[in-house]
Amino acid sequence: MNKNLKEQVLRSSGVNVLKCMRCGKCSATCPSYDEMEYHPHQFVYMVEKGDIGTLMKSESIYKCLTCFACVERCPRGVEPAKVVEAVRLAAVRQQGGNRLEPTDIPALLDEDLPQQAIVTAMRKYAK
Amino acid sequence: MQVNENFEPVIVAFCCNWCSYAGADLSGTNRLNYPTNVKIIRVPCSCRVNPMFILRAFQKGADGVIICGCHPGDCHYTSGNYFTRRRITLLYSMLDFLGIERNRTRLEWVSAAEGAKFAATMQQFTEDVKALGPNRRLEDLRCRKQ
Amino acid sequence: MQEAMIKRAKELLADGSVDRVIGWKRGEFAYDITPAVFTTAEELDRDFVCDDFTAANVSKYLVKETQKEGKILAFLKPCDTYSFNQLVKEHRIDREKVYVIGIEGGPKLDIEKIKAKGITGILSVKNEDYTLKIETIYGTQTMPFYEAILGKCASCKSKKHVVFDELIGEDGDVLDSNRFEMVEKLENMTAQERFDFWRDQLSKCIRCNACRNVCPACTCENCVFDNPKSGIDNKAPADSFEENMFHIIRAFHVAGRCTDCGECSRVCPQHIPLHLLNRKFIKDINELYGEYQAGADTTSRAPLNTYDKNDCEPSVVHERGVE
Amino acid sequence: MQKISKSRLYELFDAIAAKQSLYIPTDREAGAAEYRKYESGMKLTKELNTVRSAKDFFFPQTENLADFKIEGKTIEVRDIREECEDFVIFGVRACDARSFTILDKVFLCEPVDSFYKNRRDHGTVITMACTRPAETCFCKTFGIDPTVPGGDVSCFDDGESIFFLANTEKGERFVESISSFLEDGDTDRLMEVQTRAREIMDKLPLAKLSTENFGGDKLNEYFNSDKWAELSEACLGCGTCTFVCPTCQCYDIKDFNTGHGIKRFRCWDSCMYSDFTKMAHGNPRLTQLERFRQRFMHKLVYFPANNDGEFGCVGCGRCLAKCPISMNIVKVMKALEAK
Amino acid sequence: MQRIGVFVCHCGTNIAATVDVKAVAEALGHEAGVVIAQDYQYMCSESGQELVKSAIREQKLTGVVICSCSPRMHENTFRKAAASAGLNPYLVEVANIREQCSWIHKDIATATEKAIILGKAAVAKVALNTPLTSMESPVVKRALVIGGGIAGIQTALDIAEAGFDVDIVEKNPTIGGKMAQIDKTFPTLDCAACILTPKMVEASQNERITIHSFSEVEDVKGFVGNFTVKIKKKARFVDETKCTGCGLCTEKCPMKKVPNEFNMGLDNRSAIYIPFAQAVPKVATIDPNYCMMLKTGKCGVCSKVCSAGAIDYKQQDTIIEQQYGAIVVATGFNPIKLDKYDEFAYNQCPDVVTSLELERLMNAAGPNGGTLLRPSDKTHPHTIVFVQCVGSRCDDEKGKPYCSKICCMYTAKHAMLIREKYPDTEVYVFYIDVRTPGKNFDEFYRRAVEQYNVHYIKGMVGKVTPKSDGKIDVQASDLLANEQLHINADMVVLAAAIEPDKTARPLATMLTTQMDTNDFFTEAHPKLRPVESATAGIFLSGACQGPKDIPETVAQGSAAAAKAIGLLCKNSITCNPCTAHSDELMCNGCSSCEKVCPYGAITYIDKEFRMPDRTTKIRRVASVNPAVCQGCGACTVACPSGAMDLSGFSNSQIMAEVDAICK
Repeated sequence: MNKNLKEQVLRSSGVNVLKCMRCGKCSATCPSYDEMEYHPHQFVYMVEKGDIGTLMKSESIYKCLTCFACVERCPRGVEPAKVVEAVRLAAVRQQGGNRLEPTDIPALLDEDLPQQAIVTAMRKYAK
Repeated sequence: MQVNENFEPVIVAFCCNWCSYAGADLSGTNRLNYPTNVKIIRVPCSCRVNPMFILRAFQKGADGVIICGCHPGDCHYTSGNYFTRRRITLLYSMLDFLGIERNRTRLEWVSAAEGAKFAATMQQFTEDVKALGPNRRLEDLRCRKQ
Repeated sequence: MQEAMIKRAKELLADGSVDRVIGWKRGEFAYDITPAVFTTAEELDRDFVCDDFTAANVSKYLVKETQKEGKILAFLKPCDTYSFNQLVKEHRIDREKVYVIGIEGGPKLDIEKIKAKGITGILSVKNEDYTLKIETIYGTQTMPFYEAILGKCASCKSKKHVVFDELIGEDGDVLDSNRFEMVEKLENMTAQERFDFWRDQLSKCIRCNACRNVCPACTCENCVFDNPKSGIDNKAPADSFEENMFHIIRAFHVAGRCTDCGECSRVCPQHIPLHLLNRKFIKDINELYGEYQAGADTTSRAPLNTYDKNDCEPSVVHERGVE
Repeated sequence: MQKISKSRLYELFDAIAAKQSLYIPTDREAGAAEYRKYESGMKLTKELNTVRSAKDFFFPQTENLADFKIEGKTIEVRDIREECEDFVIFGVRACDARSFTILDKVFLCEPVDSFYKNRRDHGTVITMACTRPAETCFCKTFGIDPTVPGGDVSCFDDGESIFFLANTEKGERFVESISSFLEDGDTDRLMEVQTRAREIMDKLPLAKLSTENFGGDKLNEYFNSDKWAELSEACLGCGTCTFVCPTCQCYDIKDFNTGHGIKRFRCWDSCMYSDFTKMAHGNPRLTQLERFRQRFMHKLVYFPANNDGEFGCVGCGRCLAKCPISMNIVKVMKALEAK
Repeated sequence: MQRIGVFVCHCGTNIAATVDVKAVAEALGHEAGVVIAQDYQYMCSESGQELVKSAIREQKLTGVVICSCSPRMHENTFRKAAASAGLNPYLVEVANIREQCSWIHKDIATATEKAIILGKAAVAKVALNTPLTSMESPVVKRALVIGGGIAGIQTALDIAEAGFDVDIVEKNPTIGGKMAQIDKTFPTLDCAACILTPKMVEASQNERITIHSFSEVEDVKGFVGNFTVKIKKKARFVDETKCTGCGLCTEKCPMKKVPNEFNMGLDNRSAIYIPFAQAVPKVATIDPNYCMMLKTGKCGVCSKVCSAGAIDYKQQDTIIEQQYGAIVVATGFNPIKLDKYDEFAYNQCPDVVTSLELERLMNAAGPNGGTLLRPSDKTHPHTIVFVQCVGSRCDDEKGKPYCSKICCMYTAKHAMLIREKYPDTEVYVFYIDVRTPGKNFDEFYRRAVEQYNVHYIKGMVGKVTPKSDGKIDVQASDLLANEQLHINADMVVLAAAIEPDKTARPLATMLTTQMDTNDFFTEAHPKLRPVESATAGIFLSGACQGPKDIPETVAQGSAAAAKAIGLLCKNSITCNPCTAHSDELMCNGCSSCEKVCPYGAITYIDKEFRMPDRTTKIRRVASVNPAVCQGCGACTVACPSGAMDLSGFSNSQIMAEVDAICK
């Protein structure tokens, strides 16, 4: 367990993972559920356990749409999306590089992609 | 302003018996820490607090005075805290008018259920008074500790 | 007006409507008027005076006077009627024992302001078309009338008599006064400036108690400052007692009851602007709890003896002005 | 007589203040003068006199007498008396200068008041002759000549110079100490000024007021006078007259609990106050009439009875100017005399 | 000369762990007036009290200071001990060095220093204490029960049984409350109506019980033993004394489109109505919002058909005023509104219902006569999803932070009943935790799982989407299987959180009782005085104090009754002697104190005084009725002359404490 990493995630997310009472409503509401290896409630639990390395390696961190449905629905105000974001941030910081180059983006664009997704992608994949 | 790190303010807290004193007890029951600077005086109702007592405390060397009572509408005696609110508002406004630091005085509503709020309020108030430094404007020099 | 007053007083004494008359008695000089009770026509003719120096508010004397047998005629200026009403409201004056004649108010003159101009050896003061002609041992001096009026008259709040049995002269209106100007000015200073201002003023206090003893709201049987049991009794100026206790508590005790008659500042031998403390309370009450004029009636509840569930919190102090 | 040009007066003040505390009457605000410790740049007032009298220098309004330190169940008494430092008061008027001799009679007779004596011994009183008396002045009634003001050193102003005349040994020492500033001067002009001032004194409204109907033997004549009721009727019972009076010398002794001890202090009291001389059994003077009578009987009858005919008033006129209801000793004297 | 005894309690290690109690006793022993200062393990114990008592006797103490737990805890204990040793009980002061010192501080040095200061303040105060004697005040032998649900009914029956008159005030046209709406009860599955309605009848027939239905408490004045209550009887436009409850009017009433609140709005009633067949009192009520006669003046059918002549369109609200010795609050609960939970589509889809609605849907007297049908198309549902903790344990502004306690059990009950009656139905229950503490409760739940094959799934429903084919898509987590489920359901049942009735808050204000942040009434002590409020004479019954099931509610109802009976049994009660008193010599008679007194305890008398000049003077002075004064002290500050003071908390005592703390 990487204590520093856990603290970093907790600090940068501002989330108190201990508030979670494992109802799973976040995952029940998650539109990316099927895409994700680890689901929102698992993010919260794994961060609590300090198992952050696993999450950082998982593609799940890039599957989160940051739609905040989990944040909206969580009865305890745990805000799982912020945890996902924080883990993602930790990964981006450690990998030392962008997951995408700006030049990669045009090739990935399609007409149905909402503008917001492009902006989100820039924010999410760039350092 | 020069802040003395070692300055330990004397803080007098008047708490009504029914809400705030019970709230203070609850913060004790829940082991919620707040500074030892705060010393509580139990009064039946916040409306028992005479402005004389507040000025007396400052005269004798208190650095901050806080009054706690039931939330408006919840007074054990129905209306006591409404009178408190008017009296204390006017008194604090007068002290402000006389150039006394605003943060030396406070009125806070703390219910019997709000142990956490009591502790947090006392913590904050102590810090605020600490930042102001010793009460020099309302003290009686004769009472200063030698 | 003085003649009309003496005439009416004599009539009322003669027909037995009243047994005594309270008014003002002339003194050694032009200005040293003493409130006095008259019982005969001769006394009235000889000593009764009502002129530019009869500023003293005689309402408070009626507390004592109405405890005596018989009825008394009181001549009240508009500002005095507010004090009178407030005392009736607090059951301190027996209204039945007073026959009130409302008389015209000021502006009245402040001898101290004349003397402050360096005018000394004063033998007489005459108002000639709003210029004061002052005869002195050292010759005749003049000064504008309005420069010599009392502070309380300069910020007069009302020319209206809120209570009277009859009037000599006209009744006036409540005025749109500028009385809160100085309070506002102070409010806009920094806390340090305010502190310095008040420390400078209040440290002059010699605790003669003139302000308290003249105040129509201070009619306590035993003042807390004289009562060893109160725990805050104090006889003489002691380190910061006046600054930190006496004047604050006194102002608080009359808050919501003070009619702003201005007598406290008028009588202060040290010229401390004590009325500003009372006016601060009045201004706060007006702003926070709605307009209230103590003494305007005898039935309304004093602002500190009532409340509204939606009253502001004391934190309102933090939200206003400057610190 | 030795004199100093008025243009060099402040130079002299600077020199005195360099050696000891110097107090001069200065304007606090227009029309209100008070004694303040001299600092360079401070100017003498043009007012005839100060609002408060000069008695504070020897008999301050409050004064600590002793400290009691309390720790648990033990009490330790601390003598806090200290030798006073030398000081000079400049510009005292004749009336106030006379008031010191009245106070001396009270405080320096046996048992001597060591607090008062301490200050008196160390204070040098430099008076200033009056040239423009006010309408409220009646010092002449008490045999005071304001043009010859007394004190340790008398000063006279002839318009251009200030003349110094030592009256006491202490005064001589003082004049000696400032001799480098002084020069001999002729007093012709000064005599003129004095004569003019005396003429004005005779024309003052209260010039005719006399003490002939008062004195130690008048107790029975006035004590039960029916005038007191009327005179005291308007009295507010405040202490203004007593606190501005240069001769009122009554005080109370009080304890103040500081939380860690007691400070025993004395403070001026006023016979006008309802709790004046209150004792265990209660108050000997229960009504305002009795208290009012006490003040004037004391000044006009009891004091001369006990002090070789000396009256307890110096005619400074302060109470005439400051009483909130303008009742004063002059009105009392005139009313009592009128019979 | 003061002879004060100081007793410092260790409270085991509760105090002694962070406060050096020996040092406290030592320091306070040096205070002026203190003649004995001791410490002891448990001051409140028998031997601890004996220590105090023997010190009082042997040392001839004039005052006692106990440094211990909060005076709210044991002040009375020590007062009684002092009294038994012959010392006036009001010469005892408690310095709170546990709740307000040892429990909140960690550093022994500073905590000890603070404890000493608190002790010094108590010593300073006790030196100024005066012996006080309690007054007696008579007890009105009548109780008021506010709320006519099962809690109120139980309380009223028990009080009446003990021989005291009792009034029930119920805001609805009938008593019965929530229990009347429930179909079956857990864990026994017996019919709620079958056990409730006999009690309702019993209450109505008991001659000691007066039921004020369709009434509300308007105003409460007074104090324990002597409350004066104004009750508003709302106009029901039917003379209760004449109406026979035949129901003809309700049949003939032409206005029949009024949502039926008894059936949770799932069907309609008429404008004149009797809520349900077993209503007590069985009296019709006209709903003025819908009655054509009252709205337009045209109709009058009910009046025409009523053979008893009970209809009175001109009836007005009336106020009755009554004295009571005790008041029991039984205002109950309501399910929360689910407007803020869009994800459950409660407002969009009629087939998403709350559990209480389901009760009505399944009830034989309900809208479907007991057959479970979908509200939308009246078809039989085959797949039903239950969602637990809807709004419970939810610490945002949408829901309630607490567990509603009853949902797990009634959901199991519902699931079980459905499976039993309609075995072809699939029932899913989504839960976060299943909480079944209680006699036979877990067995009950296990039966639902094991015997009735209810699908309990650990996880929460995230989204409910009504589909165009009338089905409902329920998207949920199965946390144990770690998968996201989609269930094609016919009905969704939401276990909505429960909250105190909205009338409780204004009532608490009238009664001057405390509430917690969730508007549940606060009990005087969470463990030792669970059915009393902190305000003397006010007792708590049922869910107004916290979520409760029926057996608990009934138990508490009886407990509250027992407490009320205990009070009513007394002919008089001892008043708090800490009351205000006015020094006549200083009183100005200005009336300020009277204006701020919430109890009207101050009156004015003209009194003759001997004046200093030996004349007499008549002055108006204040006089406090100590039986009415409750000792708040508002008057003491309103009094400008300081004539008014408060025994037990006098100006000088409080200032002595201030001084001791500040020095």
